[in-house]
Amino acid sequence: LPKEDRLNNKKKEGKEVVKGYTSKKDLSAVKVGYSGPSMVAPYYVALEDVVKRSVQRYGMQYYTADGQEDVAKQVAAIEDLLSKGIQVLVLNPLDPKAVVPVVNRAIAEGVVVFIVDSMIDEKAAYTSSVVANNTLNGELLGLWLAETKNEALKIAIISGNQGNPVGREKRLGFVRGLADGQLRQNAKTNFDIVAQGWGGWNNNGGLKAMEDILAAHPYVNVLLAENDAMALGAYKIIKQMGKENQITILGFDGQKEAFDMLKTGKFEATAQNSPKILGETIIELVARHLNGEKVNKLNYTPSVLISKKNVDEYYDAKALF
Amino acid sequence: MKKELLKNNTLIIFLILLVVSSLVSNSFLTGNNLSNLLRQVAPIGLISIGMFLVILTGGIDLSVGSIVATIGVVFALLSYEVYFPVALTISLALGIGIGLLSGYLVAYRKIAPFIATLAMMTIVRGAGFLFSKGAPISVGPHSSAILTLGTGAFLGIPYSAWILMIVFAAVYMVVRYHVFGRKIFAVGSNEEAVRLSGISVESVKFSVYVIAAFFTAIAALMMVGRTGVGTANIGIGLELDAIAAVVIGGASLSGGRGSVLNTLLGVLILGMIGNIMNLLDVTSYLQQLIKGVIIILAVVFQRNQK
Amino acid sequence: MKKELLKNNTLIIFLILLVVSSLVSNSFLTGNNLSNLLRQVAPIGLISIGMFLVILTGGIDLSVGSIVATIGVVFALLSYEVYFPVALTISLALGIGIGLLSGYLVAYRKIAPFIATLAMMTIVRGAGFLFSKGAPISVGPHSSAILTLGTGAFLGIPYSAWILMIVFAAVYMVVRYHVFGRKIFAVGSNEEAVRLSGISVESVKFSVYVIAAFFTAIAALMMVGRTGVGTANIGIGLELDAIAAVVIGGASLSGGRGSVLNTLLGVLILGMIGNIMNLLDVTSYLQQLIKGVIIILAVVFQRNQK
Amino acid sequence: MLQLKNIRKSFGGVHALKGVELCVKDGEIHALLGENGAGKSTLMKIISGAHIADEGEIFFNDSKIKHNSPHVAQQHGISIIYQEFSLVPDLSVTENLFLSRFAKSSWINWERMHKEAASLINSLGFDMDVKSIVRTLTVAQQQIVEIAKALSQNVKLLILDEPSSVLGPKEVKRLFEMLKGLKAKGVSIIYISHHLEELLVLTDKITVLKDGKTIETVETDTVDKDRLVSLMVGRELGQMYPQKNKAIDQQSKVEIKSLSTRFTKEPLSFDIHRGEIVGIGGLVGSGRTEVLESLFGSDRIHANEILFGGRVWSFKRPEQAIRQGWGMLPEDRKKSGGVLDLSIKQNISLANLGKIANSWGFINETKENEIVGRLIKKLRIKVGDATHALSTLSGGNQQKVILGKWLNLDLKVLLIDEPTRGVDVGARSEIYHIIQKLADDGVFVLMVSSDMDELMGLSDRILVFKNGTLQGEVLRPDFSEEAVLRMAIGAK
Ligand SMILES: Nc1ncnc2c1ncn2[C@@H]1O[C@H](COP(=O)(O)OP(=O)(O)OP(=O)(O)O)[C@@H](O)[C@H]1O
Ligand SMILES: Nc1ncnc2c1ncn2[C@@H]1O[C@H](COP(=O)(O)OP(=O)(O)OP(=O)(O)O)[C@@H](O)[C@H]1O
Ligand SMILES: [Mg+2]
Ligand SMILES: [Mg+2]
Repeated sequence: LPKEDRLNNKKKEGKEVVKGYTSKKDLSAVKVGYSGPSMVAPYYVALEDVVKRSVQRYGMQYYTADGQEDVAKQVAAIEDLLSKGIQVLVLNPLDPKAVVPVVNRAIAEGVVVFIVDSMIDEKAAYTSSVVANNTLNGELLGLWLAETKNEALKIAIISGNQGNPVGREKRLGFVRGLADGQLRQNAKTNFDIVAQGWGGWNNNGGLKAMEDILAAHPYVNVLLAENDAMALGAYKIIKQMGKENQITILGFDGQKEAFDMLKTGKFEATAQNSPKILGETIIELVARHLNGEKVNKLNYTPSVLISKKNVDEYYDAKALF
Repeated sequence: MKKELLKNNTLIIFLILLVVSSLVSNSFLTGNNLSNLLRQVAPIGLISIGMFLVILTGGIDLSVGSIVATIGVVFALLSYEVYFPVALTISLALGIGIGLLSGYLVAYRKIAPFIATLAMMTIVRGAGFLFSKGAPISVGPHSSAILTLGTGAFLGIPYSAWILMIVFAAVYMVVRYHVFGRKIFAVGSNEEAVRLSGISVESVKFSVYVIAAFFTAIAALMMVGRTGVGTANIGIGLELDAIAAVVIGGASLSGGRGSVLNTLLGVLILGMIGNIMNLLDVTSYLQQLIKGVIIILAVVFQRNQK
Repeated sequence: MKKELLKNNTLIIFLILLVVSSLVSNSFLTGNNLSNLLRQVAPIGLISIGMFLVILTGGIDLSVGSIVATIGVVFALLSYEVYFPVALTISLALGIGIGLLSGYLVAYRKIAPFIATLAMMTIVRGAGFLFSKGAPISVGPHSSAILTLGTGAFLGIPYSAWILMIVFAAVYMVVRYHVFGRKIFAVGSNEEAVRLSGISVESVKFSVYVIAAFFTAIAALMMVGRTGVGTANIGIGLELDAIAAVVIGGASLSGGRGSVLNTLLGVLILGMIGNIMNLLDVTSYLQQLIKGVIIILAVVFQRNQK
Repeated sequence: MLQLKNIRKSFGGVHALKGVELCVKDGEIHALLGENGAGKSTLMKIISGAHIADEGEIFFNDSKIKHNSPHVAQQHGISIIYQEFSLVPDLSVTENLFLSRFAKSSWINWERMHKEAASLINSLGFDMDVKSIVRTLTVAQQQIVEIAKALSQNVKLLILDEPSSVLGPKEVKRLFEMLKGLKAKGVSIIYISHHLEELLVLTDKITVLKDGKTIETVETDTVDKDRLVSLMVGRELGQMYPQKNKAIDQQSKVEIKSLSTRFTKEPLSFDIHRGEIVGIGGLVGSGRTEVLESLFGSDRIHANEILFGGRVWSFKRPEQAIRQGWGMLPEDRKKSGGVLDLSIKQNISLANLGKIANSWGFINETKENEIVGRLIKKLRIKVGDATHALSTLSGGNQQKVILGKWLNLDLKVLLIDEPTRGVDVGARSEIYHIIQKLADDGVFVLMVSSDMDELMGLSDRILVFKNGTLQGEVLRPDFSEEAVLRMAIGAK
């Protein structure tokens, strides 16, 4: 097997779900409310779009109010959805804990709650969830790096924002995979994480962070960005400073623009975190639940490492993201 | 009170919005939604009342959003260490402490309020991030009582709304009937004359920042009560909402003019706008745009009064 | 020019920072880092110069951050539709259009600048999100020339820094030697007297918002040039940085006093603080905190002048 | 040359002008006289284009001025010196002089402008650095800049709204010479002042305004002071200055020792006796205001030692002084005297809120209304409603309110700076009587005044200052303008 495929077939926690479900019941009376963290990132915009279309595909009524990047606003948004009399709440929590009280209140009012994309604290009595396996995604990238680059690695990480649990899982998974891979090959590790910058999950932030990282640590030879958007920003600086061939760029998510970069070899790998799969899956779970089927509490989307080799399989020119 | 209401157009704007809201969405006038609305506006209401006092003296406080974040974090951290009343007291005291510092910078160091509180805004939020290491911290088991504050109700009205009403009534009384209230107005209209009348302008200015920070700390605890976590990235831009509420309430940013009652109406107006747009499924982009337009319309309408 | 520099302590603060920076980090004085620094400060420098003019008249413009975002988005969208010069022209014209609206609200509708531009801030950003649907839009192939603007250099100095210098020189000349510049000072110092001298206060105020928006639109294009994308969530809080730069440069928020030169120094000071802290690997929490403290120190130090 | 017909103007509910007629001929100095709030300034602002009349017509050189504005008025050659300063404090003298020329957009040739400015100032017989920022000038210097600004272009009609109130005698004399020179060149002048003596020596005609209406226009030669007053006030005024009946208590006194201010070269000492009104005279800018501020603790930098009530005091802050029963009537009514946005009632209560509040600090409104009502009656303040803003009152009545603020407390010492600046004759006389009554009741009074008449009419003793030093004192029997002036300019 090629290396990537082998990696992708590694053990997976949680259950993967099969797609293409048709409802037996008429769901047209069901009101589904979706609340995302914000609408200011293309990832969330794409996810909202998929959720909406999936809800409508099952003939259910769709309502939405997003958190506008502030947990208090997300709480208010959920409350406002409840005021509209939704029976199903699909929630992408801005924070795992902060929405627990309002989610439990919703459940007490008879609303079933589904979690998508970001995990919620276990105190919330939600019905089912779908998330990407961030740790595993990180591990895949780490392993891949250990297996493809044998020199001394001077790694810079560009993280999203402080305290974000997803980012933490991603980078810790990465470190774990990298250490594990190197140990397996050389019985010792040979990497330094020389800097961590903060890029606010966006292009510009990534650019700024990279600029400062390179000024202070010009010898960096690996960049791990916790999402592709920041990697795209950072690439601008890397290119500008003529270090295109010196730095291995790794990202997360599988954004369309990142796929272009993979194709041309500017990026080396990213780990899939597809809003399309997430959105379709969660609504399918909603539909199954409404049909009286039993659904798993925790579900993962497939973890896939995407590189130049397999990028064409995942590229969708029409995708929003 | 009647005169105060009639002097401005705030009440009219409020009533128009109320009628429009109940017409366009039949979820609006439900008990559930109204109690949601109250819960949502309570913290920003408290903050706006504090902001109102600051603005009356001709000042401004940009640090309130950061205070909300940091006090929330501190309370959550404390909730693991000490009992609820102690955590509560320390958090409120810290809020007051921040107000003392802002007040000191403005009143005694004579730094322009915009700049002093802008600096405080980044300092306080930076501290919040430092304390929390950026992570949201859930409230410890000792202090789950705070959740009651955030989510409970008495006579069908959320506790937080009760607190808002009490604070409002107290400030209303002080502004109208207390020596301190009168000094605040006077300082906002002519500092020099006030100083020469033997009133310490500094202590008046100092006090309003302390009071505003104190109210904001209470609001922070309300928000922790609603979410159960303290997190340092909450409340960004809150100061602008509070200022907008005060101005929609007809107060003048140069000080000396305004009313608490109309400030409260301003808060309700902004809260209702957000609520009704959520009920109508307006996307958050459009919400922003519409909110901006409504602020301008409200202010222009205010101006056309008399 | 010498007098202007010596009147304030800004230069001293700048020099102290420069010396400290080169001592604590040996990456600081490298050509690479300095050219980074210039590239980083160029857009905020342009914005601050516009802000300076607005503040001179006693106003404030909170909408600049949103303008940066939305003009960037608009340019990126246009880059797929029309040729580069057309996209450039339309984007700048739109920037001017936003300025016209802010200026109209402040000068002719007499809405307090803080409120008018606060509303514009949310409106403009809301529009940016609507246009872009929240996604960053990469610049189309027609307009890749913009990337040269963002990343290229002439004589080792980035283009954007050249633009900043040209704008600075022009504004410097106008402020010192042109009637318009003197009118700006005059309006900020005593509006009524200016009005009674037969000068239209309105048109002066109006103009500064237009100019500020125009400079901001140029800054927006610079930023697009650096990143190659237009995105609506860029530049949040930029207005506060610009205001802080102007104030660190010794200008008075009540208008009538300040200097462009010192504003530029203020921009460099803030830029250097951020840069050196990044070079020293200070975590961003602490960076915020330190930035706040430095703003206060700078202002207090300014005050102790004379 | 200038003819106004049936000019009407109201501000909201206030009818400031109710059909004014005025006719000014070529080369005539025409005085405008009337009580505070009669509408003089409003009328002038209508001529200068700062206000637009609601009704009425303005003819200038027989042609009707339509769509008046400051710019249009300037083009007709109408120049005005406003009652309130209309200089731009942060700009240089030069820029202020040429501000109206800034209407045309162009680059500035600083060298040439400074030169022109300097020669303009010199041609008026004054001297100052035209590059200096107006903010740093003294009030008198600023007034000179105002005058120069008004004359900086080709003037056909010059309007001066109370120009002399901030000038010293020397400057006033110079101003009068200048005005007469302009008159000789055929320039018409409208001159407003509350000082009847000035009008009598300077003007050709006097128009009296009352309650926004023209009462009468008279030839100056045909009238005297009493006639003017009765035209203006509508009644005989009686005695301008109060009688001095009570003997001064030489034993009881406030002793001021080693007082120093920003401008004193050496510490100075003087006493105030009970029942005595001590006047402080001197040229404008001689540092008299600072003496009062230093005593009252409002100018924090400076030291003094006050022996009073058997103890030694040195007030660092106004509240300390006020606690000991001191009060101060500041020089600038609008800037530091009254809080214009607050109600009349609240202004009167401002200095002793403690007295009308209960121990919790809540205000007892009944008590407040009672006290305020009593004071309003006692001071004969003309108010419709004490809850209206102070800004709705005329200057004289505002001054009485600010005075009333101090009567409300247990007043022992009253410091007064320019008690009647810009106040009309009627109100002025009332204020004098109030001050004398206070002294008679045992209040120590220290009063700075630049109005020689007032200084001599009211004081029991005059201390004369020059450049921050106490030159000496003149006792009441020796009072004469010459004696005081001589000392003030340092001539022996
Ligand atoms: N801008 C304004 N808004 C409202 N009322 C005004 C305004 N200007 C003047 N008034 C009112 O118009 C009346 C006439 O005022 P004006 O200043 O013309 O009097 P004046 O004769 O110049 O008095 P003084 O001798 O005190 O200068 C007063 O009642 C005053 O309060
Ligand atoms: N803002 C200022 N900055 C510098 N010097 C000043 C300022 N104001 C006043 N002075 C100076 O202070 C001195 C005293 O001025 P001031 O006007 O207080 O005197 P005064 O005798 O009280 O005159 P007035 O008759 O106006 O009350 C003058 O020498 C003047 O030049
Ligand atoms: Mg007048
Ligand atoms: Mg004086």
